[in-house]
Amino acid sequence: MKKLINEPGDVVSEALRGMAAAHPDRLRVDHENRIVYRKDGPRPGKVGLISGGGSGHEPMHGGFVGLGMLDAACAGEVFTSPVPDQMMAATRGVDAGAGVLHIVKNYTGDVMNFEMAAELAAADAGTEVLSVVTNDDVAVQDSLYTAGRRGVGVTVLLEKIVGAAAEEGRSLQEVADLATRVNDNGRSMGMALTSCTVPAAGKPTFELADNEMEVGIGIHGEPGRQRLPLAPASEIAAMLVDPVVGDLPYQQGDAVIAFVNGMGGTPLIELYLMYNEVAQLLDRAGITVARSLVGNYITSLEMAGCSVTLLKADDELVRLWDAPVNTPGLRWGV
Amino acid sequence: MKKLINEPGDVVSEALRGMAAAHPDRLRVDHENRIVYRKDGPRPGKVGLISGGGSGHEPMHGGFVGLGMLDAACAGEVFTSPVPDQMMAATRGVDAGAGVLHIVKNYTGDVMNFEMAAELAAADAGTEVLSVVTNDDVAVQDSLYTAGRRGVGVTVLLEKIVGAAAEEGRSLQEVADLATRVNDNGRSMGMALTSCTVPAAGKPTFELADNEMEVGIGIHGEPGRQRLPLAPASEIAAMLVDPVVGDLPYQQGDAVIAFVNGMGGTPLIELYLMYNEVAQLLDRAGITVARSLVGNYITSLEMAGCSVTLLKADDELVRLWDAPVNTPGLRWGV
Amino acid sequence: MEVGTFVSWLRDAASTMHDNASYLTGLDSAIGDADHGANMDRGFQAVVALLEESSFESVDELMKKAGMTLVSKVGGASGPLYGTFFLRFGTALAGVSPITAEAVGEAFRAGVGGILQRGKAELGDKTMYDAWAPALDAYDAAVADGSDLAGALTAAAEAAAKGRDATVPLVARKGRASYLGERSAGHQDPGATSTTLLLESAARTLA
Amino acid sequence: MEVGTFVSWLRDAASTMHDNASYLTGLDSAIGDADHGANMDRGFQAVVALLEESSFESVDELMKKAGMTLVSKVGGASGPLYGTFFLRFGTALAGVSPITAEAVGEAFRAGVGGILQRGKAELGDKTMYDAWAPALDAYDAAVADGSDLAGALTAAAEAAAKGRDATVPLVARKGRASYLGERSAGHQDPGATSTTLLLESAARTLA
Ligand SMILES: Nc1ncnc2c1ncn2[C@@H]1O[C@H](COP(=O)(O)OP(=O)(O)O)[C@@H](O)[C@H]1O
Ligand SMILES: Nc1ncnc2c1ncn2[C@@H]1O[C@H](COP(=O)(O)OP(=O)(O)O)[C@@H](O)[C@H]1O
Ligand SMILES: [Mg+2]
Ligand SMILES: [Mg+2]
Ligand SMILES: [Mg+2]
Ligand SMILES: [Mg+2]
Repeated sequence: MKKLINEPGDVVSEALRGMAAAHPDRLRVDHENRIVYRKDGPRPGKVGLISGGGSGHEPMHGGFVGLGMLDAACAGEVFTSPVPDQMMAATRGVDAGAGVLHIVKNYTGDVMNFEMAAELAAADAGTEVLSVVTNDDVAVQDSLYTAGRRGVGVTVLLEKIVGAAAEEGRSLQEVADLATRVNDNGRSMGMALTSCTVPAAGKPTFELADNEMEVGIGIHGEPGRQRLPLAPASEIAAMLVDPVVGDLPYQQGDAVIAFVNGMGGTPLIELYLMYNEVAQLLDRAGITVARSLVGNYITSLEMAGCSVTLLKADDELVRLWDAPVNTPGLRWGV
Repeated sequence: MKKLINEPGDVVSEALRGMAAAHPDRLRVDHENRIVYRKDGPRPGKVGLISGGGSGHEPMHGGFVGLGMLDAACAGEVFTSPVPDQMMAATRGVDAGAGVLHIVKNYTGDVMNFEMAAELAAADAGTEVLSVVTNDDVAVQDSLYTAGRRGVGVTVLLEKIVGAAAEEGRSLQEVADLATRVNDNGRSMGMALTSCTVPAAGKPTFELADNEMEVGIGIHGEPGRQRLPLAPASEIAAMLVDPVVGDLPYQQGDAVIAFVNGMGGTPLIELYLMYNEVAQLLDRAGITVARSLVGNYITSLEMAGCSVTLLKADDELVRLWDAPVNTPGLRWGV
Repeated sequence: MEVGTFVSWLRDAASTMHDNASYLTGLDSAIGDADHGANMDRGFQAVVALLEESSFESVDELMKKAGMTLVSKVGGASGPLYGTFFLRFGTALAGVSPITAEAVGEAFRAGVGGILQRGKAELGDKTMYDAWAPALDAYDAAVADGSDLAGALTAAAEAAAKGRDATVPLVARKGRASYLGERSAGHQDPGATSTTLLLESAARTLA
Repeated sequence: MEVGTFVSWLRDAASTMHDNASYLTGLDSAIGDADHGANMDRGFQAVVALLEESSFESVDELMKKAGMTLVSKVGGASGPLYGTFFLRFGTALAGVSPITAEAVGEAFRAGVGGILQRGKAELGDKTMYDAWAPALDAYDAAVADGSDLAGALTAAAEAAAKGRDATVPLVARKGRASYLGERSAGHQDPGATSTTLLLESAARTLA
C-alpha cells in the first residue's frame, strides 16, 4: 500500500484536520463528531442541507460545504457510512428553524444510518427532517429486486442545485421535491482501470491485469458488473454513455448537464480527453450540453477510472446550477 | 499502460478538444497551433501573459488561462517543450500593445524554445517581449554548475499573482519585475510514490518497489535525487518542508502562501492529510500561513506523490492572490 | 445468569472480531468494499472500552448500551444491524429474572426481528440474515427439545455456520454484493460470517 | 554532391530515428523524461513529409528548411539544438559549389557552433555535445590527412560513438539528467546517442 498517510486508522481524522487548516475562512470542523460545517451557517430561516457518507470520495462531501451547497457533511470511516450520532449532531447544528434535508446516497449502510438519525432527530429535538436518496447508477441491474441502484455522480449535481434553491429561501418540502426531481432526471455509469486500496485493508480490493478494466463500478472500490479487455477511450465512452442515455432515456433535443468525473487517480488530461469523446457522442445523439463539469469530484480513493453523469436540465435547473457557490470543491459567482 | 486514451500520439490534441468543449464560455483553442486562449482577450492596453510547456501537467498551463491569470498557453507534446512557432503565434495573439511576458519554467528545452520565439517575435512583429524563468525546486543541488533548478510549484502561484497585476494595468516591466520577485521568494520540493507513464513510451519511466519512494522529483516523471524507504506522511512532510524552509530561508514571523500539490494520481484525502502535517511544521517554525492551496494543480500525468511550495508573501502579494480569477483550474471572486 | 457472563461474551466476541478482521475484510473485498473486518473490530473495541469505563447492574442495560455503542461506532450496513440486534436483545431482557434459556430465546427472536425490520432482507438474499434465521430456528428447536442454554447456542452456532456456507452459491439481492449481480455467486457473505463468529462466541461464553 | 545525396541522408536519418525511437526513449527514461526517441522520430518524420511535399534546388535551402522543420516539430531540448545544427549547416553552404569535403567541414563546424551557442554545454557535461565535439575534430583531422568525405564522415561517426560511450560514467551538468546529480552516472546520454546515429547515417549516405 503506497499512500501519503500515517496510521491507517487516523486517515480520516487527519485529513479533516488538513481540511480545517486549509479552509479556515469557510469551514468549521467538529473533529469529535467528524462533521464539516459552513463557517457562516446556519442562516435563520434557510433549510439546512446535510449529507455524508464514507470517506474516500473527496472532495465529496466535506468539500461541498459552503454557500450555495451543503450546510454540513458527516464523514464516516473510509467507505463506511457515518453513524446516526453524527447525523443527529449535524441536523441539530444546521437547523435554523426551516427544517433539514438529508441527502443520502443509496447504500444500505447510508440509508439505515440516516434513517435511524432521522427517527431519533424527530423524536429528540422536534426538527423536521426530510430525506432524498440518490440512486443514479445504471450499472446496477434488476434493481427492483435488490438494494437498488447506487447513488453516484448525480449526488454532486444535486447538492449544487438544491443548495442554490435552499439559499433562495425555499421551504423544506420544495427543496426536497426539487432534490427528487434532480435525482429522477440524472443517470450515471462508471468504470475503473485500477482498483483502490482501503487503508485499513492494506491491499487492493480487487486485482486487474494490465489489459483489463472493470465496467459498471461504483465508488467504493467494489468490482463492477463486467471485466472487459482494456479499450480505447472512444469505446469506453460509448460503454458509459450508451447505457446512461438509453436508461432515462435522454432524447434528441434534450439539454443536459454533462459531468465527466475522475475516480481519484486519473489525471485531468485523460478526463478532458474522455470529455471530448462524450461530447461527440452526445452531439451525435442530438443532445445539447447546457453545462459541463470535468474533474475529480466524487472519487474512490486513488482508483483510476471515470464516470459519466447526465442530468436532463431545464432552464430552472441551469439557473440554479449557475447560482453562486463557494465551497472548497466547487466555486463560482463569489 | 492503463490510460483513458486512444492513440498515444493523439493524447494532447484530443485533450485540447475536450478542454475547448468543456469551457466554451471561457476558452478559445487554436488546435492547429495547440494554443489555449482567453475567449475575452486580448484587452487593449493590458500586458499579455503567456506560458506553456510540455503537456501532462494539467490543469497547468491551459487550465490557468482566463481573467486574472494567463492570456494564452502553448501545449507541447507530453513532457516536451512546445516549439517557437507556437510561442510566436501566441505572442502575436495576445499582444494588445502593452507587450508580452513569457512565463517559462527552467528546463533547457523550454528555455531554448522560448528564447528562439522571443528572438523571432522581436525581429518579426516588433512586439516587446520580456521573460521570467521560474526555478524554485530546491531538490536540484549544485545548481550553479548545471542547468539550474527546475521551475515547479511556484509557477502556479506566479501565474495567479502576476495575472492579477497585469489585470490592474501595470506596465510590462512592472509585471516582469513582480514575476521575478515572486519567483525569488518561492521554493518547492516534491516526492513520488509511483512513476508515471509517458503515453508514447508505453511503460513507466522508472520502477519503484512497494516499499520505496523517490524524493526530490520534478514534474516530468524523472527519477528524484534519492530513493528512500517509504515513510509515514509526517516524515515525508518534514523531508519536503525542511529543505524548502532552510533554503530561502523562511524565518519565524514570515507569512507564506502554502501550497500542497498533488502529482496527479494522489487523491485529495491524502493531500489534505499532508497539508495537516505541513501546517503543523510551519506552525512550529513560527511561519504564518496567509493563504493556502491544496490540490492537483501542477501534475506529472498519473504519478502519485506531492510537492510542497512556500511563497513568502507580503500584503501586496496576498492582495493580488485574492484578486478575482476565472480559469478552469482556479476560480474565485467572479 | 449474571451480567458478568454477558460481559464475557462481549469480550470474547471482541477478540474474535479482532482476530478475524482481515479475514472478514478479505471476504468483503471480493463482493463489497473491503471494510467489514475493520468495521466489526472498531465496533467491538468500542464495546470493550465501554466495559472498561462503566459497570452494569443488569444484562438489559449492558446489552442496550453495547447496541448503542455499535450503532455509534460501526457505521456501514453492519452498524445499524448488529446495533439493533443488541438493542432489541437487551430490551427484551428488561426486568427478566432469572435469565433462562427461554428468556434468551425471546431476546434472540427480538434481536433478529430488529435486523429484519432494519435490513428488510429475505432468506436467500445472501446477507447475515441467512445465518441469523436458521440459527434462531435451531435455538428454538433445541430449547423445545429440552436443551439447556449452552446446547441451544451450540445448535444455533452450527446452524449459522451452515447458513453462512449456504450463502456461497447465492446471487446477492441485498447489500453491496447485489451490485455485482451474477458475479456475487461463489463468494461467502462477510456479514453471515461475522454472525456465525458472534454466535460461536456466545456458545463458548454464555452458559 | 547533389541535393539528392543530402535528401538520402535525411531519409536514412529519419528511418534510423524511427527504428531507434524506443531505444532512445529508454535511455531518456533512465536519466530524463522518456521522450527523446519520440521527439527525434516526430521531427524526422516531419522532415520526410517536407521532402514529399517540396523539392529543393540547393543543398543550403534543403538543410535550412529541414532545420526549421526540426525546430517547429521537435520541441524539448533536442528540437532547438538539432534544428540549429541544420540551420547553420545549411547557411554555411549557401552559394557554395562544388560541395567538397572541406565545405562540408565548414558547415559541420558552423552547425556544432550553433549547438554550443544555444545549449552552452561544455565537454564532459554529458550532453550531445560530447559526441559532436570529438566528431568534428576527427572529421577535420581526417580531411587534413587527405581523407575524402566518406572517410572523414566515417572517422567522425566513430569519434562520436566513442564520445557517446564516454558519457556513461559522467555526472550530468546540463539538461534534465543534471537534476539527478550523482545518480546520472552509469547511464548513456540519449542526445549523444542520437547524434552518433545521425553521423553514422551521414557516413552511410553522403559520399
Ligand atoms: N439489507 C440487509 N439486511 C441484512 N444484512 C445486510 C443487509 N445489507 C447488508 N447486510 C450485511 O452487511 C454486510 C456488510 O457489512 P459492512 O461491510 O460492514 O457494511 P457495508 O456494506 O456498508 O460496507 C453484508 O455482508 C451483509 O451480510
Ligand atoms: N544544454 C545542452 N546542450 C547540449 N545538449 C543538451 C543540452 N541539454 C540537453 N541536451 C541534450 O538533449 C538531450 C535530451 O533531449 P530530449 O529528451 O529530446 O529533450 P528534453 O530533455 O527536453 O526532454 C540530452 O540527452 C542531451 O544530449
Ligand atoms: Mg462500507
Ligand atoms: Mg522532454
Ligand atoms: Mg463493507
Ligand atoms: Mg527528454
